[in-house]
Amino acid sequence: MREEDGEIIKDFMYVMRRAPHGTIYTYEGLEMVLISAAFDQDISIAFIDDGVYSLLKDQDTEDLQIKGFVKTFKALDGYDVEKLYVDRQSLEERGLSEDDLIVDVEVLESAEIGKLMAKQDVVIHN
Amino acid sequence: MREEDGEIIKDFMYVMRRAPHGTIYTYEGLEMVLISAAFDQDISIAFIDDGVYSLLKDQDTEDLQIKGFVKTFKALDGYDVEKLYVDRQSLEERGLSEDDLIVDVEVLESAEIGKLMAKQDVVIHN
Amino acid sequence: MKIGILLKEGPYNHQAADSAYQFIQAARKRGHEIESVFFYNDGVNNAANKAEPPQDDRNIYQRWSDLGAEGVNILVCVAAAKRRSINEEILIENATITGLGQLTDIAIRADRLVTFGD
Amino acid sequence: MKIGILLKEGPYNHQAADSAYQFIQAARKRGHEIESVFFYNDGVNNAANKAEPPQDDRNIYQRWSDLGAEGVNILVCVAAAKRRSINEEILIENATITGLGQLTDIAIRADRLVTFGD
Amino acid sequence: MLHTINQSPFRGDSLTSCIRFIQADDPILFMEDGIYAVQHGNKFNEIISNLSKTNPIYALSPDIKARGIQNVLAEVKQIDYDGFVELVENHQVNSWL
Amino acid sequence: MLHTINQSPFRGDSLTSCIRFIQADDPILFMEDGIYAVQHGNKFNEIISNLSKTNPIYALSPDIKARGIQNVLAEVKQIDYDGFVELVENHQVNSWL
Repeated sequence: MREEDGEIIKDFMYVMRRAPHGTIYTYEGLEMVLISAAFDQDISIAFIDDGVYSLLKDQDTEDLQIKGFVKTFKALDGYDVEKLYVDRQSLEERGLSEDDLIVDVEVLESAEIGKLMAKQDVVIHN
Repeated sequence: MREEDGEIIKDFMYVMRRAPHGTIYTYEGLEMVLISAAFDQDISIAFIDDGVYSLLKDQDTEDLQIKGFVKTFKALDGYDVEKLYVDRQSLEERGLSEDDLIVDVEVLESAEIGKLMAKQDVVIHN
Repeated sequence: MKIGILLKEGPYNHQAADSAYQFIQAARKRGHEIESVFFYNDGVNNAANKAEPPQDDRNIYQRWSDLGAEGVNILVCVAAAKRRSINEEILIENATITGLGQLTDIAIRADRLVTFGD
Repeated sequence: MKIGILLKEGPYNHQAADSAYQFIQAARKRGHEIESVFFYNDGVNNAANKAEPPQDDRNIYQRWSDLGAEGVNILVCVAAAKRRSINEEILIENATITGLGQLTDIAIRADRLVTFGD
Repeated sequence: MLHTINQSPFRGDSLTSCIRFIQADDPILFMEDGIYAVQHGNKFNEIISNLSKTNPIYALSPDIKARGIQNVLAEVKQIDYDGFVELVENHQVNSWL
Repeated sequence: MLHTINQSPFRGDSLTSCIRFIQADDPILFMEDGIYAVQHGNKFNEIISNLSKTNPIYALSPDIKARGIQNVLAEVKQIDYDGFVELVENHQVNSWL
């Protein structure tokens, strides 16, 4: 937490730990991130466990007649949400690599993400 | 499935696989069992995985101000629901034994419950 | 074949309502009769009529109402509904609030009961 | 201390609504200000006013309404509410439908944000 | 009896539990987030491969496509909702929620 | 930072995941169905015991009582909602949903 021009700026970490589509949590979690981006806070997203599946390329929900949202991750950059951390172990257990993901992320060890997490003022799991 | 006096009688198995209290599924699943008992079908309940926790003695939700329902398991007998199967492995992984349970049950190996399950006309997970 | 459907989760929050709907459409196309769709647990939330889902997304509530208009029984468990603030005043068209016994009745009459949930 | 609460699951279906309430009661007893309770995801279902829970059980909806009367902001996310058929017509007393931005605002202003969910 | 699994095997216990109770030759259908169980390269591959020796394994193609899973295990037959209904025609259903 | 866990460790992955990210000395509170993690005699005892060497472990007593758990691991401190609030006074909160 710090102050800039009399405004409070907090460190927010959104934790995405669920698979997309099966439940709405990732989708509504993403809406939360996008809206909070307007508040000029210091925002990061951590993708761990099934959350890494959210970032897979070529997700196409058309046959299910469900509105897709994966492309919205690509829009995060435009909202100045640039700190996207992905847990290496979660990727590896799923046989995935950075190349499988739709956006540029920082792949980190769990311990490193843990240290970043510990510094947050606000942590919200989706 | 068989017929008796022109009425269809099916084998129903209700599968309780969740812990009580954290979610409503066990409670509403139990309501389903009690109501279906009035239909003179051949009913059994299988308690597997966290479902075995539903049957623990001395559950007391008073401090949580939540209506308890565990005693309702004791009422099953009065509704002629007598086939209560408990998975031995689920008990053992939880360090529990038959003595910890509030009602008389039949503790069976998974394979035996599997065979019973395979014979059902209707299987409903709570 | 006569098929009954049990839906145990609310719309949008879980994919169950979508899966149930897609299954029903495919089953009807193959000539089966979907006799009833029974909403239980949070599934009763599928029957509320005040929703305004995003314009560019499917309207799950409308789907159930339309299926009801086509003769499928859309049944809502009264006990589960009372807990979840669903009643006759805010019910989608072509749905019926009914007792939980109806579900057993469906399971007895139908050739298959298919459950969708979490 | 100023504490904000985020509730992400519906009443009765999940214990989250009960846990949040018990936590709030204890926090107030210790002299803290519960500034706002924000309902998101299925949490918005806590704000509907047509429920008739069993007489011998707690009324979760009434609890929120009573807290609202005591000055706690009971806030319902509009986007989540629209998907789940919650609107002004069927809202419990003392609750307010508002934008999702309010949640970030609470998180900034409050000393703590405590989440209850599944 | 047809067994359906709709939970991610990383998060839920449906898969391991279902395997303990299933009979030989009973078909299993992976759907919704259950799909991740049949993705090539993850830690559940051996379990699924072993299972395929005794039980036919299916996965719902629109759910695979929605999740962007490119490599599904070869032992798994991909079917659409029409195929799901066909399985239900031939079996009673046990949905492992 | 206070970490809360409300899922049964048999069904969800919150416990194993939280352990991977938690810092030494951070308190953990088990509540709701998370309570089953601290029940004496089950297969998670070793994990909890090891964890207790680096992190203070709490469990919410009304949730323990509701579930009829008689034997809670000795390494676990039982607290009520007042104790929960006290932990929140001293730490930011990370709820592992």
